[in-house]
Amino acid sequence: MTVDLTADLGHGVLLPNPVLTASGCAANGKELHRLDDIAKIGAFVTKSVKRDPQSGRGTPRMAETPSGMLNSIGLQGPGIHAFVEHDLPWLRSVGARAIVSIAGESSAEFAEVARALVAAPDFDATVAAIEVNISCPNVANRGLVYACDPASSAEVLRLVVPEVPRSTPLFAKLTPDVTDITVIAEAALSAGAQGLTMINTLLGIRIDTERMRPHLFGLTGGLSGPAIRPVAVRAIWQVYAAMRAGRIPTAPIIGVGGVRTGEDALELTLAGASAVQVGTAIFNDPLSPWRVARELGDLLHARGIPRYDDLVGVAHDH
Amino acid sequence: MTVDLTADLGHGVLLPNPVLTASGCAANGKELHRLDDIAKIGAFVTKSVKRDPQSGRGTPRMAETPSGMLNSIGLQGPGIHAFVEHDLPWLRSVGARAIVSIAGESSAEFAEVARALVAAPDFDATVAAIEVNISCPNVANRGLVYACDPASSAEVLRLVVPEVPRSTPLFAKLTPDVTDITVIAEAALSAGAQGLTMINTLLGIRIDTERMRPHLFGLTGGLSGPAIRPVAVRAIWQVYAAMRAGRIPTAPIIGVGGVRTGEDALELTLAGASAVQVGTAIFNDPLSPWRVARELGDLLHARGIPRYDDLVGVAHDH
Amino acid sequence: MTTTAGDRVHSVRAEVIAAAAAGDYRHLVFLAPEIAAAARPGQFVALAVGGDTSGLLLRRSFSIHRVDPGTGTVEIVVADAGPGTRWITRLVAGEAVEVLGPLGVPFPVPDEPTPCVLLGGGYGSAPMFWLAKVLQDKGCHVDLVLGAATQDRLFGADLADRVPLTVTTDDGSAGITGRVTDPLSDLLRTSGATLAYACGPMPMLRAVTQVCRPLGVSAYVAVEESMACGIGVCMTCVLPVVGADGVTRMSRSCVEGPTFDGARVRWEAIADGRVAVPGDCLGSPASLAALNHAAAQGSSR
Amino acid sequence: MTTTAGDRVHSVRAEVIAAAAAGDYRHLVFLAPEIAAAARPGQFVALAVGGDTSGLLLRRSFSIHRVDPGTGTVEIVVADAGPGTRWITRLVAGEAVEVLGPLGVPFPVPDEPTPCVLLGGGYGSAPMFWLAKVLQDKGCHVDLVLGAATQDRLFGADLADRVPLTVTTDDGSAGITGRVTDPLSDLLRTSGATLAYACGPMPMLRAVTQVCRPLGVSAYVAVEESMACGIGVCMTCVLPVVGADGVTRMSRSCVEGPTFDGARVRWEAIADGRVAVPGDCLGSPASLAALNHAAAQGSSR
Ligand SMILES: Cc1cc2nc3c(=O)[nH]c(=O)nc-3n(C[C@H](O)[C@H](O)[C@H](O)COP(=O)(O)OP(=O)(O)OC[C@H]3O[C@@H](n4cnc5c(N)ncnc54)[C@H](O)[C@@H]3O)c2cc1C
Ligand SMILES: Cc1cc2nc3c(=O)[nH]c(=O)nc-3n(C[C@H](O)[C@H](O)[C@H](O)COP(=O)(O)OP(=O)(O)OC[C@H]3O[C@@H](n4cnc5c(N)ncnc54)[C@H](O)[C@@H]3O)c2cc1C
Ligand SMILES: Cc1cc2nc3c(=O)[nH]c(=O)nc-3n(C[C@H](O)[C@H](O)[C@H](O)COP(=O)(O)O)c2cc1C
Ligand SMILES: Cc1cc2nc3c(=O)[nH]c(=O)nc-3n(C[C@H](O)[C@H](O)[C@H](O)COP(=O)(O)O)c2cc1C
Ligand code: FES
Ligand code: FES
Repeated sequence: MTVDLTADLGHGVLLPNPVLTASGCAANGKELHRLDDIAKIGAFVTKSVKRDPQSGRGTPRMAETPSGMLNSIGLQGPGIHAFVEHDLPWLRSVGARAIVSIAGESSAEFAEVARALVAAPDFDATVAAIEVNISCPNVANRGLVYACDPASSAEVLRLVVPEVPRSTPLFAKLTPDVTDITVIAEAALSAGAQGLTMINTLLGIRIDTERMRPHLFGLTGGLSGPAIRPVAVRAIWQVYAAMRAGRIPTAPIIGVGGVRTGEDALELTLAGASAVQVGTAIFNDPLSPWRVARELGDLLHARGIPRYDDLVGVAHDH
Repeated sequence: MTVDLTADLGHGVLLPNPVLTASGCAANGKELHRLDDIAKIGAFVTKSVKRDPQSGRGTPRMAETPSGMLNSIGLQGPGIHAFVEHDLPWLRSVGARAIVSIAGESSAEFAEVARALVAAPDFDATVAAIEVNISCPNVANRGLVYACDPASSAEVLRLVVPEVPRSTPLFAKLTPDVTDITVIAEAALSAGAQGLTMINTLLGIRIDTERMRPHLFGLTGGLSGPAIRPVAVRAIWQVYAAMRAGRIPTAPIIGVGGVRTGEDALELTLAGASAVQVGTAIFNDPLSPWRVARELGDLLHARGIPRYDDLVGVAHDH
Repeated sequence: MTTTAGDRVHSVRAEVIAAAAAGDYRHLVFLAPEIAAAARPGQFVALAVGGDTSGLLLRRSFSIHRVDPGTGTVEIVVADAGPGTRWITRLVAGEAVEVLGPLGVPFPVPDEPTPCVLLGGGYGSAPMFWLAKVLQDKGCHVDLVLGAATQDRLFGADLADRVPLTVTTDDGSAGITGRVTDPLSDLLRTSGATLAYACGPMPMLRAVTQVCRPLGVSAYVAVEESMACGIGVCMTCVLPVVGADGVTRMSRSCVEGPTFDGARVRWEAIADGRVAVPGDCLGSPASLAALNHAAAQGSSR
Repeated sequence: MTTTAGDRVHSVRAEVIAAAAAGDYRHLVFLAPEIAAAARPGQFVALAVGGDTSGLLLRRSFSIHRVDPGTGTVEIVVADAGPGTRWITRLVAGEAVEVLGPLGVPFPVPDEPTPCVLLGGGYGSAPMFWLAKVLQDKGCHVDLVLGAATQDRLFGADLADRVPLTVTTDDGSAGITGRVTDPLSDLLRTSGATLAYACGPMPMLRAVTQVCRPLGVSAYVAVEESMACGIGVCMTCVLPVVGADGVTRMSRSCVEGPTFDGARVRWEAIADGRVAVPGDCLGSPASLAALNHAAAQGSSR
């Protein structure tokens, strides 16, 4: 039996396998390509890019935590113009499918970044989808994360949607740090997002008990890794269930949070994810995006399941 | 140098050391007393008790997760009348200081439980404080957890406060599953809570990938253990910072979430906790409540710090 | 018949004295004199897994295979069932492991000589040889039935030197082809046993109870429920058991069990890896609703 | 002087061939032929810690002490600094460990024979003997200075058989009492060295740079920043470095370092376990504010 791992992200976007990198955990491709061919990854999700170059925060930028880590990078990156000039052509040159993650300090900046990206010569050939990282701070709204507020979330999407051809689906990336994630999901989808990515990191703090001060230079950090997988599965479950119940518009979900093995990827899929990203696990095993896809295929094969896509959300039926 | 580990919970409640058990992780004392003397624990926090006996949920009631676990017990317990008749006298007989955790499906039930508790003959001698577990579902409000909503949180406190003498402080126990925990903290404190316990578990789901269905009988569970410690530290930090800034009333915080060692206890203290509970770590090491207190004392001794209470919130100054 | 529910629980760092393969299992001997001195057949120990850097917090439970109070050794038999047990099966002599015990209520042993049948399924055989010895020392006649899926998953057939032994395997690779319960009725009849003891998978324990009950034979079973703490504080390991007062309660198998009178277990609530709360269980949602309904009726009168 | 930033990184499961104490450190030899074949002095490897059940996700980085492409062995020297390194120091021959490498940019080696001074602080000595050999093979004169807090934390004094050696300890338990940088100026003058190489704690690297700079000596330093990935994808290991274009960037020490030209490192931003972003750094909040201000001015004209 051959297993068909095709992942369907909607709007005609089919990926050869459902295992993607997570934004910010694989840079923009060159570094991971030193380990294996990134064109073989379902899709390569790039580090969230803003308009201008970003230095990011001071260090320490990370703290290891039990089965996870905190990070406080501050979206260090080249800015969209350098990205379009250097990174996108390189991704194209190796034949990678890219999902480009965009960010901004204002909804207008998101739109500006999207516009510059869509205008890039390599856009059509390389960019399968755009991930709108609304889990970042909205400077206009006291630094509150967009995705903590339905109105701010919707506003970003409303400004980005007109900039992007409909054949390139927009995935809004949500934070789990909210009282009801289905409210934010609805706001983003109603404003034109064609899919959701869940979850971004959880807000956390680590205290340096020797120096008796916050360990991270930026005080708070984002908690990621296997430690948070139960929260990711819950968020995906809740939003998928709301879609099934007709309470919010139906759209594909990309699952992310603590995936380390093929079985973990299957778990998120059964909860409702149409594809799955691998983030922090890359730091433990840089070959994990490839390995997880292989393990997932092997699992399906061993259980006699011919098509990955048939498994999406199946745990809701049992 | 002798280290003074006294923990100050306000309203004259001083504990000989700041390490407590976490509600639901140590039952009502008898079982742990088979390992060591529970009278030596800073205070023994009992399993949340409702009015009537509770069977709890079906099983599986737990799933192990990376550096943590999910539980879905459903507040199994004897009900407040049996508690007052059997458990409280036993706690008194061994000389334990108890903090009794109460719960209810309606705010009226909380008040009823508090009333029955305060009326108990052993109340004055044994109960140092009451923990109001508002991180449980409010049946009247679509099963939404009280502590997810400021108004519901306040209502519970408003009904419980008149039932309890002011010399027995009320600690409202908050869930981290909210967009802004300082809003809930303010609601509980303004309604008369004299302290806060943070955090209860995070909502999570685990899928059984073999059977392709939710693993827990009750679908969702609460995530606990070292995995969530960075979230607990963050919640304590945010609320303590809001108190320092005068944005919400000042009151003692009892920290809980992922504490396993003396250093972990110190971390929560430096973030703002006046005492610390040990929960899931008990399942790994049933002697941990005693061990953590010892390790904390040793740490302070090694660093030449004479008084535990001087360390509360100190990381905010650096 | 007494229990040890109130006795001291020891938490010790124990040295592994010996570790060897036994068919598909690993047979482990470690030094834990306090536990060896206090334990009785049917009790279990809980081992921490993964060492200092472990991401697995919860302990793993194992029936005590046997103890030697003289040498202070405790023995267990471990199947590689997942990451925790895999870590344990890799322990070698000289290493140390955190052990908690003795835990749970032992098998009740009759005060008078009584003919008994003992049944072990898979690694569930582990405690049966020690139990057999204790029963024989009391003058009981003991018949032993060991069963497993395959010969490799049969534990201890070589240890039953002083006990009449029947072996079954599902695939016929050893002994009689069939279930461990198949020879039970005949054995009960021929031996005149009025007591049965069983340890193994839930369906087997249920079947043993079902065979014994109509014959008036008491069946004591050691159940295996998923446990987080092993010491009675977490409430994860429950199953519905009928008390002496006739009331069903969700009982903790770690402190009220793992040995139960099979006739008191509400087997019909246990299926497909799940245990439901029977409607008539103390404090069940159904019974509370009825209670509230009655209260409402009362107050409206 | 070339770099290997674009070369292949190998992820291998390596067998530990030997493990032995070396003062306060542990000296580990493992078999990783792909890494041994490709590595050069100044590069490092990253080891996964804790085994299958580990709750520690991140790899730990170690300078390569030396390699033998013939036998395929790679060697590191490990200080027990926390749970991850403790796990590594307990590895014994025969066990396996996940190793990633070779990582980072090696020390640049001059094409012409050039007198050099090499400085190692604590376990920072580890790569210096191999570097010394590579330099000597190029015909360079090499002086070596090893320093540590105490004799037990001095690594490799016995390995410097073919290199003139100066030893310092803070407490005087071996060699000269003082810092590893104390003898540096004299050595540079007497040897006429125009190149220095250093590996050790940040304050030492800064001091080496400060001694070398006024003397016109190039100082290459191997920094040690906290790393989550080791391969350039996470952006945690940055420090401010001035580029060839004169612009300061937050540079990843795992792929753009760990070896840097000391003169290009913005040491003043590094203090007390923290690294601040200099105001003139590319994309710093300050520079972006200035940019926006200029843009606003421009548009208002
Ligand atoms: C009273 C008792 C006695 C037991 N005696 C033995 C014995 O003698 N020999 C033996 O090999 N095994 C025995 N078991 C089963 C053994 O505890 C499990 O196989 C083991 O916990 C599985 O852990 P794992 O990490 O390998 O598997 P995983 O499936 O990864 O475990 C995940 C989690 O589920 C729990 N779990 C999974 N399966 C079981 C199970 N069957 N029972 C209880 N908890 C489970 C684990 O404790 C852990 O918390 C006994 C269990 C109990 C409760
Ligand atoms: C390029 C490089 C080369 C190194 N070479 C050596 C060497 O040859 N010998 C040696 O003994 N040590 C070396 N170190 C330091 C070594 O990596 C740390 O001591 C180790 O990571 C600490 O891990 P831990 O679990 O023991 O301590 P913990 O403090 O518990 O580690 C917690 C987290 O912080 C990180 N961390 C803590 N301290 C350091 C540090 N000093 N540098 C980097 N990350 C740190 C860890 O990787 C981990 O993610 C090197 C570090 C780097 C970056
Ligand atoms: C170091 C690091 C950097 C990250 N940067 C980004 C980012 O730039 N944009 C983004 O949307 N998410 C970012 N994330 C979040 C991840 O994409 C992912 O949502 C989260 O880490 C949970 O998945 P994981 O547990 O597999 O890592 C980052 C995570 C880490 C650990
Ligand atoms: C099995 C289990 C049962 C719990 N029961 C209760 C409870 O009855 N009432 C309550 O307020 N919290 C309960 N909790 C939450 C804990 O008290 C604590 O807030 C949480 O587990 C985080 O702390 P920890 O990481 O130290 O366990 C329970 C937690 C666990 C794991
Ligand atoms: S396992 Fe915790 S109560 Fe039984
Ligand atoms: S350690 Fe990840 S970029 Fe350097």
